[in-house]
Amino acid sequence: MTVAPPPKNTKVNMIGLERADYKGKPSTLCAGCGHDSISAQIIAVCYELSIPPTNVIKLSGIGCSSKTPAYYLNQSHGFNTVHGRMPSVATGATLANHKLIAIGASGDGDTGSIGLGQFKHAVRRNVPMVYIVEDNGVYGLTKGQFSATADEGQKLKYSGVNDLPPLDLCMEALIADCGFVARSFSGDPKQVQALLKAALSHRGTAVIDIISPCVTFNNHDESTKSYAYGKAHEEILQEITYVAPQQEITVDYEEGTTREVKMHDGSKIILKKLGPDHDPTNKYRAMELLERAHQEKHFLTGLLYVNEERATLPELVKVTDTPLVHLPQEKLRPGREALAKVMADLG
Amino acid sequence: MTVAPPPKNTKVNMIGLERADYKGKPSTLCAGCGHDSISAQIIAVCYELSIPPTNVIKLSGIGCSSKTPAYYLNQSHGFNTVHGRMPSVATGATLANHKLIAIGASGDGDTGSIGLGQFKHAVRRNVPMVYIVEDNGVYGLTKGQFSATADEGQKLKYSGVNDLPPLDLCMEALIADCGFVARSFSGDPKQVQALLKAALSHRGTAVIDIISPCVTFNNHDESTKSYAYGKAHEEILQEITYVAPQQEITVDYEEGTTREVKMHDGSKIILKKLGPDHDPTNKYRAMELLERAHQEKHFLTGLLYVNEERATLPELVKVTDTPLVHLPQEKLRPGREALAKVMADLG
Amino acid sequence: MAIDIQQDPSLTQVSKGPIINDFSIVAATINGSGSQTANTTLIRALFKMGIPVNGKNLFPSNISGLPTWYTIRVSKDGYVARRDEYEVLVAMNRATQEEDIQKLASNGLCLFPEEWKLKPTRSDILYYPMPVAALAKASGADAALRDYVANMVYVGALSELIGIELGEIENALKFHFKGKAKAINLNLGVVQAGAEHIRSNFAPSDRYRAERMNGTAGQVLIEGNSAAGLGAVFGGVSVVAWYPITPSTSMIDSLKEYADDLRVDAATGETTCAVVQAEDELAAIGMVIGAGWAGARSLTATAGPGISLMSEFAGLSYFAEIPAVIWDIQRMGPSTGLPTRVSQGDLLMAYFASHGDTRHVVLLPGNMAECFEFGTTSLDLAEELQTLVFVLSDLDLGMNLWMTDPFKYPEQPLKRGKVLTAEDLARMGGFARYRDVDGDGVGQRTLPGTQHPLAAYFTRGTGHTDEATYSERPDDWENNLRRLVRKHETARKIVPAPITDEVEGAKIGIISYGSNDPGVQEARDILKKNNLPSSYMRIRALPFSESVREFVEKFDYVYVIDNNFDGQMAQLLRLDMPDKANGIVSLAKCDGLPLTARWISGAILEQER
Amino acid sequence: MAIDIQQDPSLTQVSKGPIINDFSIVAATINGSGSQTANTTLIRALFKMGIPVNGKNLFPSNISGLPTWYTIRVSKDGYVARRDEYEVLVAMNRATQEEDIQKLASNGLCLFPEEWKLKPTRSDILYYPMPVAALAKASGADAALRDYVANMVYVGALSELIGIELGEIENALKFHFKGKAKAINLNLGVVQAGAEHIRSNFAPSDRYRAERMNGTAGQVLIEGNSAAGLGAVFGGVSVVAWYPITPSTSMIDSLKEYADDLRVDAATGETTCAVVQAEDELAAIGMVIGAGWAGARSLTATAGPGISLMSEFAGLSYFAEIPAVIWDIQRMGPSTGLPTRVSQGDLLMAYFASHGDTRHVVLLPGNMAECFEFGTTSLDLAEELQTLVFVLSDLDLGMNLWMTDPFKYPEQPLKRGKVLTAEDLARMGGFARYRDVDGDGVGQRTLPGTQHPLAAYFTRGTGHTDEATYSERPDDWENNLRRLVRKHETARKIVPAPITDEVEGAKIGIISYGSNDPGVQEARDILKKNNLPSSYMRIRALPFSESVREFVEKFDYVYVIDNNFDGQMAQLLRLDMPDKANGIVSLAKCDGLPLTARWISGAILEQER
Ligand SMILES: Cc1ncc(C[n+]2csc(CCOP(=O)(O)OP(=O)(O)O)c2C)c(N)n1
Ligand SMILES: Cc1ncc(C[n+]2csc(CCOP(=O)(O)OP(=O)(O)O)c2C)c(N)n1
Ligand code: SF4
Ligand code: SF4
Ligand SMILES: [Mg+2]
Ligand SMILES: [Mg+2]
Repeated sequence: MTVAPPPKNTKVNMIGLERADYKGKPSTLCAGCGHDSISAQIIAVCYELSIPPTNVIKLSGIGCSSKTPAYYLNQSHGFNTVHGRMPSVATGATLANHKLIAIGASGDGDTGSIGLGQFKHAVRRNVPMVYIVEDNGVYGLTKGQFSATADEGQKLKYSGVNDLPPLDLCMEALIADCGFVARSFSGDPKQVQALLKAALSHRGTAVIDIISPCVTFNNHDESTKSYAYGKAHEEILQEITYVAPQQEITVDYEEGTTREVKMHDGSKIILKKLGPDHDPTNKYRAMELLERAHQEKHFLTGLLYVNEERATLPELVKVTDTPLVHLPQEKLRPGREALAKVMADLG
Repeated sequence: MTVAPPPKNTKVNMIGLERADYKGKPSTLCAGCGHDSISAQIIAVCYELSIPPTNVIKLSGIGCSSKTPAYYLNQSHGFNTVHGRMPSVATGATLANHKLIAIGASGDGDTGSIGLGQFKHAVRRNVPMVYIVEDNGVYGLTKGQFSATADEGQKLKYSGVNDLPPLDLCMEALIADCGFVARSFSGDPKQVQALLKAALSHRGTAVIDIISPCVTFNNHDESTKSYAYGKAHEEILQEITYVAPQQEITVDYEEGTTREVKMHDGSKIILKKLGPDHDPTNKYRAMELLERAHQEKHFLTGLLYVNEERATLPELVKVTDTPLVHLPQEKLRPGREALAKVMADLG
Repeated sequence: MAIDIQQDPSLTQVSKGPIINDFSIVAATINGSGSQTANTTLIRALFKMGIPVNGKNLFPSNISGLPTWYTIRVSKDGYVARRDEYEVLVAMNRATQEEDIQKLASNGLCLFPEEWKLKPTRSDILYYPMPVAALAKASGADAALRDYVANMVYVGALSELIGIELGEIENALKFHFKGKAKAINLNLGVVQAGAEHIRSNFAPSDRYRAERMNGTAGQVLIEGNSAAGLGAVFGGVSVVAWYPITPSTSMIDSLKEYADDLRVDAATGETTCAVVQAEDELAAIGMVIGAGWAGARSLTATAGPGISLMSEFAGLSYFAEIPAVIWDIQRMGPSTGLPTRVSQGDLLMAYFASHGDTRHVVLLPGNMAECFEFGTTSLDLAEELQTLVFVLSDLDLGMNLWMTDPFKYPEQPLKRGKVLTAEDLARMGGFARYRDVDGDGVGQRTLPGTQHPLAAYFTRGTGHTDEATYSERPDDWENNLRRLVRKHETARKIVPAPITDEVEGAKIGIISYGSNDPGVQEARDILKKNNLPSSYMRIRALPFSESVREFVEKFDYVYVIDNNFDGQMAQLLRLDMPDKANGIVSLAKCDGLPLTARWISGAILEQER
Repeated sequence: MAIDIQQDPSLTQVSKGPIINDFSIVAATINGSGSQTANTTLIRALFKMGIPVNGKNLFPSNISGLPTWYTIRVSKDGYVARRDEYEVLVAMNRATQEEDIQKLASNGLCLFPEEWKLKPTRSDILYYPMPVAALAKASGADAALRDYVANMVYVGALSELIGIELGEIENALKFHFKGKAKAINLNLGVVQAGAEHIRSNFAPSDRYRAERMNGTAGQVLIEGNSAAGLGAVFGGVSVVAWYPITPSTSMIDSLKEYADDLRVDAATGETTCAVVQAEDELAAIGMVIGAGWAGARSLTATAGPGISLMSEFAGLSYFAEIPAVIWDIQRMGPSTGLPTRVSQGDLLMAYFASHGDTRHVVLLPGNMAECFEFGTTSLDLAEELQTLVFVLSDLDLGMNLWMTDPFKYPEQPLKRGKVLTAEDLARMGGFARYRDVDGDGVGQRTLPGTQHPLAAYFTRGTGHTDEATYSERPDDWENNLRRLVRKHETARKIVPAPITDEVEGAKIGIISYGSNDPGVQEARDILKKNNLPSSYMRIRALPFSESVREFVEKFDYVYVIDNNFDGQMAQLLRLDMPDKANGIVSLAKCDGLPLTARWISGAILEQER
């Protein structure tokens, strides 16, 4: 890599990149859209973790949320795929090169409506990626129809009243054996960043459902995805501080109130229990909490469930340690004798 | 209807039909296939409940299981749709004519793999139908690949070892707010019949996941979907007796051991708790039991969850009581004045 | 500064007297800024002055902040095709103003917000700075509404500059705000202030004038998607399933709105038209097919990506013979393409949709009346032919405002096709679902729920006998496909026939379809002036009626005008009449915009040179 | 009874001396009964006797219990096309025996289970009852295996009746059971008993005889799907995603088996070829596109319903220019159709797949060598052209046993297309993803993970500039589509060229492709005997090479042979050369079976009459 060293006086991270190196193109979303602040957190976290952007791939489907990969990490390859099918594309890409860090951005329509099947099956396969749902309960880009996560009884300007129960994408992930299930709120940069850091250290699929209000079509007070509702009803489950292995930070938290979860790469996340004590390794409990939150119409934020046990898809398939895309012809095409033997065996 | 009255000496049901009137074409499935016995139970139940076959529609996707509608109810309209998309076709058909009794037959591949999204969304919409999954953990018709409900670690003759966790279709239905979730075993005609009767009385989507061993490709002893495994590990949750409103049967069960669930049409199902006390209106409990069964690798049979509250899709859409397909032109096309007014309003 | 520019004598002297009712206005704005009300107000006012108009909105594929151009063509001759040129520019988007001004016709008028402090760069146009922010503020509107009403400044300025009657603007505002006085007055105030600003600061302009005439009497303004939604409601649609996608969404929005009004029993609140938003296009078409099978009149609306996803079900509808209607409001493809730009690129896809040997019925509406009328026709044909019917409208027809005569009430009863009742079955003693009893390739069907023991049949996408039983026999397969070909031939006879304008002494023949019609019509006038009178056939459906061949045979060669890249209509014509293939000359353009008369006539003249 | 039938003098006297190595054997069984081992044993024994053979399995779309016909054609002349006629019948399926016997050629031999107690109905054939159940029981096999080994009775009977060497049968059993003595001996015992039964109960038959010759030396027997799977493994495929569907499943089964053997490091157990079973076809093609984008050589295999579902992604691959390969092992459509019958009905669909203006590269293998070779070619072309490549094989090629010369080792290195490395970027100072630097319409790409700050670009299915940035500009759109047309022209030049056999004095030209080849070859011999020598072009890819036009131009008209209903190849040819459209005569048949030489030659002779 032949990058000129940064000028002395700019702030750089551990790999010598400036924050600006993590930027994307200017956003074309509505001013105030929750999605933009999620993009900002992705930039911040990748910078802070000193992730080489050239190791990252950004994938998405179609929607306002799915436009966002263009707005962060200009130096990462990006792929705006087709509506609802990002999970399969990410599956193929990470199989082809399992050393890439895959960040998927999707919407509640993209994931919960058209993409539900692919989402669940990708989770089930434990595709190694951070899967961010920018969840606003509407189809933003097609101007405000209800998505599958819209609240029952919610009103929209053009679409009337929603009479169907919402799907809970965290619950969906959970029962598809997802090893990292979290929820946050786009207006809470601190928590979003903490969860993103934890997710980036997770080995398999890490699902973060981020409530991200659509200021244009879904910011009515009665919606649980509005800012007003979010701020009033948010029930913070824990606070998470990410401890990067390169730079051990000892946190100033009372003993006994923290819970360590060991990530695959050796890093740890430390949970501060603010709400009712939550054990993120307890699946029943996560399910119950989600179901209760659903019935009581509030949402829980924080890391709901974590399990580092499951092998990822490239591990299950046992691909070579060298990514498949880097294999030379000698590895990809068996030798002359091999063909001769196959032919002889047929004879 | 100009049906000749049945000869005096044959047994007929309350609407004067013989059991033979409920038969289908001869099955072309493998001898001993679990699916065939499910077909037999459908025939038995429809006959016993005196359901007019001309009021029934039978729908399916593609697969061995999806072939079965041809093997029962010759006098009912049948529709073998495309792979994994039966739920949407059933949605349209029941909206068009909400007085029809819809019975869907599907497989675990048809529902759990390609059809997962449609399945979940149909359940979420509460499409009025009995949705039967004939669940064998394999793709029978394409000769024995793993489906999404195959056990982790299971071996198949041609496909090696399955390394992915199974989806639990009852759990999937449950968290999509399904109002009737049951599981059974094709080798248990009594329970299958009881559940079918209950399901036919349910107003919305009634999901019955019936473990139905594929004798040809998935009858290895280590599979939870094999006969041997099923018989050994089945843990009967309750026994169900259907009480048809037309003919009140008082059952000979001890007081205190039964639990009544009121169905929408006024009929009741009475549950006998054989296993640990199970309250089928408790969603948490159903979720927990399923999750535990999943971890302990056994399956629970019986009615896991029931909730008659939710409105069905035709109710939500508020279609006319007369099925849409029976509306005359006067109802389908607004009058001359209506068009004149629209035109005037444009001017 | 403003006054200075206006008084520059080098500018005013180029004026050559007024051009009346024959120019285009472009409002260059950013989307989400609320200019749509201003634009439709202008259009409506001009229209009510009796002047033929057409509006075309060129908008981006996002929600707010990107450039949008709204073009109002004013044409005393009634031309409604897109023009590239514009004589009046309302520059409201700083990001594009340079290019916008550059493209303005010589002698043009350029309105812009005074706050920009623009330096004039062209001496052949007139610049009109407007105190947009100041007037909006002065209006007394809430801060939140200020940007929105600001657009009324240019409405007022234009009314003064080109003579749009303030009374008609007021009427248009009344129409738009459904009589709500507060909104009307607020906006009208800004309009008046805008007009007043021009009046008191600039010399009267006489370059472009709107003058009352009698060119629109009795007509109405409507968008194609509204016409189609309304048409479906009057066509007796009873089950609608859809998934949002631009530019089809507004068709379903309209349909639902009209259905809520006209198809709901006020007493019970019950509807005769179920509308369901599906989770994707596969589910939408699945629902339509389920409903069609059960006997409902059923449709979905979508755009390119949707019809790709519907391919498998398209084959099922074709082969299992289930009525279904898909409105494809075409946008630019391939792939996600340009969701807010027009194209006719789905023609081949729609005709051949699905694997195996399939050919579908495709309707091609070319104006508002047909968008309305095909609402009935498509459902009729689907039921008569028991098959999938595509209707290929497009973004230009669907989302732009068009003048039209009021729609005619459909006089024909709904055609429900060959449906047997229990009584029929009792009389006939049974039936064979796929038997060609009438020689037209169309079998008889029964609906689920028909109360007769012989009513049931089994529907499948696999090989079947004419009694609908499963069959793998080669002869059954071939016989079935042969019948489907006969059915296709029946379709040929009953689909909407082409509209032909044959001209005595025509030297050339032109074939086109859909939204190309206004451009072709205007191009023919240009050709005529160039001594090239032409005959014209507008195709309205696939498969082609017999008269298409007759038309083609009259000429050595015909020009086929397509708004797609590969000349897809020309390709289909060549396939249909290989003996004439060499005489079918494809003229195709595809840049996301409606075809102009200039391009069409130019392309033909170049060929003829 | 048996002996009686044989000794009827009226039967034996019709014999006209032996027909050697030129007849067909049909084993009519029910599926799931295990007859496949018997049939392949017969084929292999005949093949090893040096006699050209071909096997065709006509099987139903279920798992067990329905009729299956396995045809072995024995042809000293090396003809391997399907024949309608058969001279030897092994009737093992009671349900179809009547029809099966009826179709048996005059002078034919009919073997059947003695238990049926069949009454002879034809006097022009010889009946051979076999004590199938008794011999199976006598074999000592487990009760569970008895039905399975019962099939060996007819192997033995045939060996005696038509002279298949027992030694070669033994060798074939050894091959099949991979040397497992117990299985070999058990089966061989039944074979011998079957032969002995014929020997001792019937007069020797001399009607049809297999005689050792030298027609298969050095050749091997293989199915097209195995050849394709093997070809992909040697073509360097590294990511395979698929969803099971007949008749493509066995291609992936073979691929996986060969990959497990040849592409897995024995020490680490790591594979260089990832195979993933997706949840459906949309996911399968999504994975392939993701892998292709990341830089893997990637493919999926499917059949008609699968390609319909892949339509949307096909457009993305085309427009975003991502390498991907789809093997479509064609079966009969439309819709679910006949999953176990052959057709070439997906040609139009594959070429035009997806909405908008799309045209894809399609390869058309016609024999085993090409099934193998195109394993590499398809992946090479996908990467060189950065686009989707379809390979259209079919059920006949894919699932039947064919003779072939051993495959040649691919000598050319893998072609990976224009991929820039970090070093390239450092040297070049950046790149523009979609710029046509070489004039061939193909841009340069970088792979994700390339360690250079200028390596990244943004891939999208929406409008873009040549630098891969989002654009809605009309000129960007048009320029991009124009480049894609140039790329299509490049494809024309580098896809596999047609194979032409031009014959001096040929009166007619024939064009065909794929699995029609054996039928056409044999038909040409028939035509020649009818004084109609022909030239022949076998097309191997779309878009058409220039030589296709040259061939067509040599004749007033050419016959285009299609195994589909609508003559899809003829249609594509007409579109490609409208000036010759009228001279393209379509001869198409589509009944689920491979085309016979008799039908092809008959159809041409009828035209020529
Ligand atoms: C196949 C297909 N169907 C429909 C669309 C139209 N479409 C674009 S974005 C979108 C919904 C986006 O909703 P969501 O994923 O929630 O994203 P948001 O805009 O709310 O962030 C739809 C329906 C499409 N692009 N492709
Ligand atoms: C679109 C499509 N893809 C694939 C297939 C092939 N296919 C037919 S049945 C089947 C799986 C059936 O599995 P399941 O639903 O579990 O039914 P079973 O045969 O086990 O009863 C598949 C993959 C198809 N018919 N259509
Ligand atoms: S429409 Fe909603 S989701 Fe889309 S950019 Fe605007 S605020 Fe964000
Ligand atoms: S293959 Fe399996 S599922 Fe299919 S019919 Fe046979 S036993 Fe049943
Ligand atoms: Mg959304
Ligand atoms: Mg199954």
